[in-house]
Amino acid sequence: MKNYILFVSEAFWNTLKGLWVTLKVLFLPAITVQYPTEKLVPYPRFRGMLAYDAEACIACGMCVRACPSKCIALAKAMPVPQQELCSSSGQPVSPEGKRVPKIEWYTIDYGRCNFCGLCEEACPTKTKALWHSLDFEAVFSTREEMTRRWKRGDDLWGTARRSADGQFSAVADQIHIQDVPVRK
Amino acid sequence: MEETIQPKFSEPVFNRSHGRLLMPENRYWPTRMWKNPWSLPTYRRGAAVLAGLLSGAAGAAWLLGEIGPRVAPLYSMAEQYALSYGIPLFLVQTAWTVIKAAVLLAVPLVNALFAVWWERKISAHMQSRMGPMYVGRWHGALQTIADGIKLFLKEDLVPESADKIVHLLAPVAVIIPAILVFAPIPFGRELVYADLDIGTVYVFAVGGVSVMGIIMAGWASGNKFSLLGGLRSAAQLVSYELPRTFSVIPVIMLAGTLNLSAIAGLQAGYWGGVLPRWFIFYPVVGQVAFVVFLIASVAETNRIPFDIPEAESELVAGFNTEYSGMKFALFFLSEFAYVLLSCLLMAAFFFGGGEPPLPFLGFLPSWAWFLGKTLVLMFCFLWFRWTFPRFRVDRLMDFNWKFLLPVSLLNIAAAGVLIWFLDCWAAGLLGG
Amino acid sequence: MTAEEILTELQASFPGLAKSDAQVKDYPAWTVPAQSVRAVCERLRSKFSFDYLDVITAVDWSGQVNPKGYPQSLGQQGSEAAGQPDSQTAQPSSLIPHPSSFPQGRPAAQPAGARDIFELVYLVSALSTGVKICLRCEIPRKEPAAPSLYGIFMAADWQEREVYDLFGIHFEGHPNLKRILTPETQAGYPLRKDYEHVSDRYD
Amino acid sequence: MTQESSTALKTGQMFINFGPQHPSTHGVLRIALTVEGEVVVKADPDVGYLHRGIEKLFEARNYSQGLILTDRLDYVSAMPNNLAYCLAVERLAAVQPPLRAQYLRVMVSELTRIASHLVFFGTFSVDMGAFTPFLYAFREREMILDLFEMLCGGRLLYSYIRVGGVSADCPAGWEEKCGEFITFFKPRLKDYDTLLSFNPIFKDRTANVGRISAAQALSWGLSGPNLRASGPDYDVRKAEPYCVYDKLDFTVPTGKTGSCWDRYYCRMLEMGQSAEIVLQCLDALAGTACLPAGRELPPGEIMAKGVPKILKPPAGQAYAHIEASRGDLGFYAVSDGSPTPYRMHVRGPSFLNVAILQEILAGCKIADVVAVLGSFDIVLGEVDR
Amino acid sequence: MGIILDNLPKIERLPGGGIALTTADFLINWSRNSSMWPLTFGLACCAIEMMAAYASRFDFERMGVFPRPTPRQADVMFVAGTVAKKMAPPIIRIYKQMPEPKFVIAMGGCANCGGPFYDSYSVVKGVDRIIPVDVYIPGCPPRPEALMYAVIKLQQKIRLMKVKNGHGATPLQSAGARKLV
Repeated sequence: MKNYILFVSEAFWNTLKGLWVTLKVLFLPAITVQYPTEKLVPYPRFRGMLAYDAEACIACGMCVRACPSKCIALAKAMPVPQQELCSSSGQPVSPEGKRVPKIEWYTIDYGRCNFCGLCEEACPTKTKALWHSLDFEAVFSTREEMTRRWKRGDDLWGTARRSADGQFSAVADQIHIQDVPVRK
Repeated sequence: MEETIQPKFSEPVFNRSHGRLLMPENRYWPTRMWKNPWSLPTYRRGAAVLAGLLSGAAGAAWLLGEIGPRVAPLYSMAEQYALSYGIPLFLVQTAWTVIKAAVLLAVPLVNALFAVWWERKISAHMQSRMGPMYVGRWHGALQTIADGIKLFLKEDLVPESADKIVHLLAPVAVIIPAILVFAPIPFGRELVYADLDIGTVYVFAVGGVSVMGIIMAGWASGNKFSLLGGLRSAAQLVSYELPRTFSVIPVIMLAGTLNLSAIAGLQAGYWGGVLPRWFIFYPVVGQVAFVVFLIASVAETNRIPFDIPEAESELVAGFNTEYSGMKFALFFLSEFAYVLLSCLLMAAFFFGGGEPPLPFLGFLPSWAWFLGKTLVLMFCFLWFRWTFPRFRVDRLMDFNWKFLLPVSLLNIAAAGVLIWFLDCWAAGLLGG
Repeated sequence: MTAEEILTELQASFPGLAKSDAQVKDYPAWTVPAQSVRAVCERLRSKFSFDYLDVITAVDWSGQVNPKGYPQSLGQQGSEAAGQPDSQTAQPSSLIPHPSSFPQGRPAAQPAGARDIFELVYLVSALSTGVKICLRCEIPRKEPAAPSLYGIFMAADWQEREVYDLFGIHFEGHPNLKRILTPETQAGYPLRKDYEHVSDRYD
Repeated sequence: MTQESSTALKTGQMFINFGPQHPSTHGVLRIALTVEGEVVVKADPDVGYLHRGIEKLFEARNYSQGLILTDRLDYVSAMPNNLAYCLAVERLAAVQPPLRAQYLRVMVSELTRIASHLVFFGTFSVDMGAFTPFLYAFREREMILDLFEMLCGGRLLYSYIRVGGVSADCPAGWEEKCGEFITFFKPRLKDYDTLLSFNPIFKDRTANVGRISAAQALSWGLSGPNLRASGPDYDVRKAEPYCVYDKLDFTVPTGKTGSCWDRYYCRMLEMGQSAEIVLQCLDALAGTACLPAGRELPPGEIMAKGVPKILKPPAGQAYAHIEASRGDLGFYAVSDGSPTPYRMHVRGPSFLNVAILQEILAGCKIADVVAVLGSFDIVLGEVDR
Repeated sequence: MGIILDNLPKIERLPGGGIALTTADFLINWSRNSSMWPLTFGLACCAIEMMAAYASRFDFERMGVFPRPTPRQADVMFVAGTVAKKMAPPIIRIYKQMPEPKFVIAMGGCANCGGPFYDSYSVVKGVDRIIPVDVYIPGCPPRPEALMYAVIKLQQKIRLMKVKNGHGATPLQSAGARKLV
């Protein structure tokens, strides 16, 4: 009987203590970030949507080889010998004499991207031609929209094919935290 | 057939003019926010708004004054009006009843609209969240209405394996008692639909009918989880009716009546001018009765820690697993109606109904006190719900039969002793 | 008791037991004939308190993995199609260094150890002494079978089912040997090197 | 209707399909339950609803690409997966990462352990019907995720630990934030205890439920807190110390009865131990702890020298196992000298932890199924691979 | 309550019916926007981020997103994670169990098109192979905010729905408007 009363009172006491914990938090400020009106800016190392700079790119194909989910494709602007294309050194060809290959078009399938950063690490140019921006808000309504295409002269976000008319156009549906994405 | 909708994803959600970027160094970390919450402007603003709301509500109640005593003259006025114009009296009576019934019908509906929102806000803040914020502009004030409209317009699915008629009838069988049960409840002084002399018995009897609807729902759904939920709730609700009813018996013994408004009215006055003569302040008996009634009420309303009939993590959604749209909304409605009912009953039985807790607070009308006490008790329900884990089904029964029921029975005996003691005291036999 | 001592003691009763040539880094490895795996494990457990079975797995030593084992998703073709800019400037596909040839970088020659066998790998350990031993046994690829360890180590239950599911190795004496990870409709044994994938509606 | 069936009171067994879409199967596990009333007669767990063929995919990826797949194995605690994979490959290629990288590895593993156990705490409490602890746990977990985002840019899947080291040194201010978190976190553990661990309802539901004896646990190959709750204090961090665990001071909490509550409480105690380990690592990184031979950890030295970009380890086999959040996680790697692994087998601790369900679930109540399943803290990504 | 929605377009013929219909559309779409109840249904890694979106820091409930355990009461399904071939039939079944109008958000690379498992023998290469998808979110896994952003985008899509065009409740499924494999 004594044990029973002890047990009941202890249970009662523990219950009250639990209630106290929740009551305490009720009067503490909430830690919620009210997303559409308040936005977290990610830390500088955050791996967001890939941004691409067609001017800096030397079309070496290192990113294509590094990507574990094969979401990158590119084509060089000028015909270059096949072995150069596949050279594993990835160095830009020296300026004197030979021309540095340039990009004709470059596509990334965002739908399949892993956001792992291997392509960015593989990019051999001094200012990275391909890097993870801090932007993470991107939403697509069709599957083919997810492929972004860049040609020389496009901005960092490239163009996407509109499923309505099949034309490539600049992407207006994304909101970028940075006006100029951080370049790593 | 279906036209493809191609949305134009162009509207910016985030507008720099009213939005705000949280830079990495300003991230909300509780380490920083909890150190001195009063330094946060949002916290100060929230506190001010809360205080303003509370005092505003009190002021409005003060301005409105007592409603109950004004209702009866209204009716007699209408009667005289009818007499003078030769309108048959029974028409007036009928109209009056219909109006009263409509008001009564509105109680569970309005209650659900408010209580769901309140529950979501309170629970959110207990979990350091915000709860609904956007619908209806101010803190999601219209959230429940939006939910209701959406549920109303949702496709109504009846599973193939279901018993169609019983499946349809189950929500009806749940909701009708949930509305009827409010008939003898006093919402303030003289503010009662039907002032039954056996109000207490009526409430327990009608409220007990709902369990049938839940069993029907569980059985008719043709889903094993629903069936288990329905059977569990049958066992649970029937068992918890006992301690719930027994725990009220001391109150009835002390009050000597079954009329709810009379019980509430009997608790007027103060001991020593300070301590109100509420039943909860009767030594030992009152407190034990209250705790037992509270626990049994939580169990009766199927809420955590007693929500095993719809235990989300075990039985998906229990008896309402197969219900969609409006039918599901009816179950929801009845759940909150019973929560309100329990709180009203507790306020009437144990907290003096519409009596103010301190003499000088009498300037607020009785219905405001009733409402306030009900809200505080409802907060307790939410508080339990969002603090405790769920009982296991056999432990639930153990708890009822091995703890609550004996305690409530003992309490009745104790109440007898207390009454004898009080009688002796009144007769001056003790200490002269 | 070190692994060496256990080996010498066991070799008395199991003549096929020997030290493995190919090392598993940082753990002693023995080769066991397939038919005596169960007996060796039983002895290890009963006499040398090897109470814990870490791993049962298999290696298909038949050579290079067959590229047809990997369905090329339509999504990739879609990405290439979308990658084609405008029709007039379409590039010859040979210029696209997209790795449609697969897998890249693998030497064409068969590895030195390519043989027509499965190798079963067991890792057992004695938690009290901290000795972990790798048992390896080779079984033919045709109608591969090995005795089950079910009953000695219950941990073998699902691991053997997994090996059966992915390699098609039969474990004799296992009471419930059926597919565990892949759906019942799966054709073939995916982790075999010569597995060829049959495209279905989900690819 | 025949005479018997209409008149006789028949009690039949009922078959319940628990999952794959069920709020408390923690993913897509399916348990085929045969019940009699509320009592389970037979339970047959059915896995594979998340089978992604990762072991096959390893054979088509090179070593750095394979690392990405390891993240997806046990997605609640990705860091230890990276670590085990890297240890196995490092053994194959005979690479020794620098000491600073090792401390960082240990630190992130322990932080992940806290984060993972917090997810366990949260989901287990939801299973038990208490929703609030879940949100408290995630509140603290968000802080850890912030730390990881700051460190390596990922919130959930990190790919931080690389073959030969780690991908980046900790940024400025990271250590202070880490310390801030630990000081905030330790008192929270007491809150959790009050809120859940010693709540009478919770204790009643979990103590003496789903008991596993030590012999049973060993035979079924349980590992991690699930094994330790039954008594054996087998912890890879103590038994075969990897990285710098031999230089750190911590204890391995064990349970007695192997009930759900023991498994639960083992994890709660482990969180405290992990917090201690993180503090020790912070001291080491700051140079205040005594390191071997009084050596300081030079900042920036996080990668072993001479690890090529396309790694081609010599032909051979290696097995490395670590104490991940859910138990003994091992990678059995076979290389044939090419840039892709010849075979990579993952010993997922959850896979073995789930297997025992078929034995211990029989005889439980339906409500206990949830408790037992929740207390094992399985992650289906690791079970199905 | 399909009857109401099916017959609602008929009021357009009445005087002032057009305005009434527009108002009704606004109200209906507002309610659907404001209370989007997802199914508690997680598959893999993304499910953890989905849980984080419900949790304190991101708090999905602010937008009226309130998870329901049963498909019968859900409006939107977040396909959060890899869809294995073994899981495909249950997903189709769950989708069929949801009442109209229902929406699907494919969360993360695996649900979009297989993601890192694009060449696996046992992964469905995108959940749109089996059920219609309204919104795709890239990411592996996407941040919780990205999921919220997708919900906001879905709300924008819902705002374009019109009762007149049959974007109502019942008949879609029975008439086979949303073709399933």
